[in-house]
Amino acid sequence: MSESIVLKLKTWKDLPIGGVIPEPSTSLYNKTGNWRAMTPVLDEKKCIKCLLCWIHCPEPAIIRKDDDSVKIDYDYCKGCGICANVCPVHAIEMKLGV
Amino acid sequence: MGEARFIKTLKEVPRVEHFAPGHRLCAGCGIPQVVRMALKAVPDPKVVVNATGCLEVATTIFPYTSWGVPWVHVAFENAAAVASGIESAFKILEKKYGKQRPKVVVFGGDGGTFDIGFQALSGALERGHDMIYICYDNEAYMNTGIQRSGATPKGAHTTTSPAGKVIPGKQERKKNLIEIAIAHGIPYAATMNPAFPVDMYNKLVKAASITGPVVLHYYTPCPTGWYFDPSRSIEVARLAVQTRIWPLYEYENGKIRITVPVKEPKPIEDYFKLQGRFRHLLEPQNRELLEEIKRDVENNWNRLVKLASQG
Amino acid sequence: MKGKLVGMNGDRAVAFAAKQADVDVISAYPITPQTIIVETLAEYVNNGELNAAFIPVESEHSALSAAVGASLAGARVFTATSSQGLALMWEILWIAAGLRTTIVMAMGNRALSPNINIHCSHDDAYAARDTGWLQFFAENVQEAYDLTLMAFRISEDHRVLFPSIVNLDGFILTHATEGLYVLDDEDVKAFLPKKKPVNPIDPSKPMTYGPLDLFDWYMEHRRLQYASFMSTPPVIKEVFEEYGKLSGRRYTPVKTFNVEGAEVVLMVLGSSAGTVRYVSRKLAEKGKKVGVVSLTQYRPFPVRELIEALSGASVVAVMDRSVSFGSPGAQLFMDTSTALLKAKRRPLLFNVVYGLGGRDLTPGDVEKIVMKAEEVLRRGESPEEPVWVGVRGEE
Amino acid sequence: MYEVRWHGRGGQGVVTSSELLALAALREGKHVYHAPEFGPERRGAPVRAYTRISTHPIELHSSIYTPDAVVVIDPSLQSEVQSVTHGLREGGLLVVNASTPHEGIVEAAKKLKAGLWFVDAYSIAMEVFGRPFYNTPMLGAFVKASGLVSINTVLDVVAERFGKESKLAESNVQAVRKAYETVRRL
Repeated sequence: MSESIVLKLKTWKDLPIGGVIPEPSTSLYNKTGNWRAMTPVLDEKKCIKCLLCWIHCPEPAIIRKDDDSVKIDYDYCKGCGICANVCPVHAIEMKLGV
Repeated sequence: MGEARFIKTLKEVPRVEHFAPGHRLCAGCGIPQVVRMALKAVPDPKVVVNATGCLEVATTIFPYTSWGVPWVHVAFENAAAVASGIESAFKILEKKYGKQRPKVVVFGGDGGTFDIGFQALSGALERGHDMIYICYDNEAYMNTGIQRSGATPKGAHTTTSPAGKVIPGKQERKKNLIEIAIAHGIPYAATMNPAFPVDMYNKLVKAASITGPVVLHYYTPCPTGWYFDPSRSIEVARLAVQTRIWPLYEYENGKIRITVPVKEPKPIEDYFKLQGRFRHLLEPQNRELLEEIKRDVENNWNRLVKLASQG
Repeated sequence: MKGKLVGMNGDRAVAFAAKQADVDVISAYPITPQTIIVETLAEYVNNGELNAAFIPVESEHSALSAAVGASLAGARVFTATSSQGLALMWEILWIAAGLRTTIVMAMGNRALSPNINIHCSHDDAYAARDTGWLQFFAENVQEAYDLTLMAFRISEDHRVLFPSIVNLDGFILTHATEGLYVLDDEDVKAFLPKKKPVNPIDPSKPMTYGPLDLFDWYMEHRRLQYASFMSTPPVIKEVFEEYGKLSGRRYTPVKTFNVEGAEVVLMVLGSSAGTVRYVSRKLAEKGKKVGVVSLTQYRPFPVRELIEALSGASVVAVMDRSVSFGSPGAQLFMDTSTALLKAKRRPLLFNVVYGLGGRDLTPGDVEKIVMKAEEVLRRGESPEEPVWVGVRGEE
Repeated sequence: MYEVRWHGRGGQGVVTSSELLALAALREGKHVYHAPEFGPERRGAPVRAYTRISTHPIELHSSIYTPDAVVVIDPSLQSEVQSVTHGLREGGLLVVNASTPHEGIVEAAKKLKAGLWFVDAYSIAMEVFGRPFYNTPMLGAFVKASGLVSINTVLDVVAERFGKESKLAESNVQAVRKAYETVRRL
């Protein structure tokens, strides 16, 4: 992604025609983690790998690992708290700051 | 990429993501769940057409896009027409030059579907284009700041149907999108809800397997426009089903089938008290309206049950 | 003249050109006086003479929307409209151009309501003037055919990539039968090979088309679009020249007749150019010289060529088949006036409004305009408002 | 340049007659312009069509005001003498659908020193089509009266126009020929 359009644009002459964004998923450059007021913190020991947090995350900022355990991607997590709310075993806790 | 399969558990949902984080949808928004699911359930190759609306503006702010598949936005009221053009083009390009034909998936909000885009949708359904049309319905024009739409339910407060002293919120019923769609003679239609992801996934898989126009109506919790805490999105969505306000059902080959039965419905008040848009309905002076809404919900459910029993 | 001589009306000639162009997708909604075009194309498709998808949409808004989708998908796309249909499409005109689609649209020029009227005015063409579409005006059925073919070639050229409108006067050309030479299919094929789309929708190369631009990039995108649009005239000229070699019919952005040494020049668009030229010939027989200037290329507005064409005149009557309420003149007049600001020597200019809603432009009307021009010249002053010709209540 | 104005009623094929004449002249190397003059008229309303034929390219795109010839396709329109003879050039040509021409028309023709031709297209149409279709018989009559194009060219053009249904082509050819043969000058 080092040659992404996001990094190359300087003047109107650099723009691709037709207003397109010529590559996929460039929003990865927009780290929405700084929107977060409350932070979900996962207690891995409690996780039962049910994937509810993964499926319901709107970003998606829950990373599903190979063994179906999960990890929170703080680069993008906006701290909405859905994951904590849907977790059947209360393995995720919303904390101020972090 | 082969056929997608029906699933029984979340473990079977594919890991692949075609929708990237970094978008500017509200924290707690209910839209991305259906987008992620659809992009997983509909086999490649595919192309997405998006009407103007929350999803469109928040996921494609130049030069940032969340989309990992070809994505096209032209205007507000014409997503179904744009999709018609893309579908027809690929069909003839396949016939003339052997070009590979992607499946066309359309996302439109309730404004772009129920109201301003209604004519284009009707035209596309009547012409029978091969497309999956998904209406993400957050029951008002949220992109412009919570104005009523034809999908806003009776009693709801919006900025253009405010809960005033004389008129307490929207006085008219919500349009019945699925039945309107069915009346076009389309092969498949269904309702979906994010709190029931397996049901949603399987409906998307079925939709993808069908040739012809399909309409999917997706319940989209909106913390900003419905005035509830973002963490409760899925809770609100689940209650909508459990109170029978949002029945989950599908229509296929002339038959209605309720896919998530609700034996003992929860009180509608439980659903209303969670959301600022409905809270005024719980006040004594609005008792009559509340009762009317309850009757509407009950009648609608009974009618569906009857239709489903007719097989 | 190369090709075969046939007799067709303007609408059929345009449809025939679209067929020879082997369009992939036609998306259209019927509206008088354009309807024959889409009916003819539907016939071609249903009779197996044209291998294309015909999308019988439910409105003009959808007609152009579907056309945009199809063009982005990589197809060669054609549509047609008139008047109210164009008005309904208007939102999408901008988008079709900004997304750099290569749609070719025929416009059977017709007056806008109210009162509802089905006959010729140039309201619709003018309504599209700022939207980023290339625009051409046909003077007769032959030109309608030729320009349709050339429009595909121009629009799809990688140095252009803008949609085109081919204007033909409602009824006067759309429903009028004239003789025209049509090229052999093989010649058209060579002139107009299969479309090579730029950045088409391709699942193996996912792109985002039509994203949101906020204040940080919208202006840069407009700057680029402007620069690209303004760089199209040399390509247009090149295609005109190549087509001239192929067909024996030479096209230029600006058409002039008898302007050399003429004090009075009449400027006009569309089928009226022929009528004005007819009168000019008659007057020439009587020893009076009246120049005629008409535009084949209306957008981009051919400023330099126009200055050259009008620079020798003492007075120019700019004839508009339209009204612009509250403007300093109708649309062609405003364009021409602005263009001439760049001229070293400027003739007197005045505006004539004529022919609205199909009101016939007679040779007598044209003579009146010439007389008015001579009067303006004598007085050395142009009237403040447009002169209305052919309307009850004016001399 | 030769200009013809056609008068008839909506649904009678006035426009077709005019266009077929133009196509025949085109085939004989002439330049042509044919245009219908109609608005939203439906069946029955009086309509006009114009044919302009010239040995030079035709640039004039206006209506026809001073025709060299007028053809009245519908017999009932004969009585609209003012309207149908309006602007007809002196020494021009009038071709009407009538078993005997209306006296007003006869008088007008005299005043204009116009040649007045008439043909019983009604009887021809009833005999050939079984229905009052006047357009192709009146084309045949005009061709004879004017001598502007050869009858064979016209028959070819007519046969091609209706060629998709050969029976229709046959009867139209027959109607043109019959009218061509029976049209008379007063």
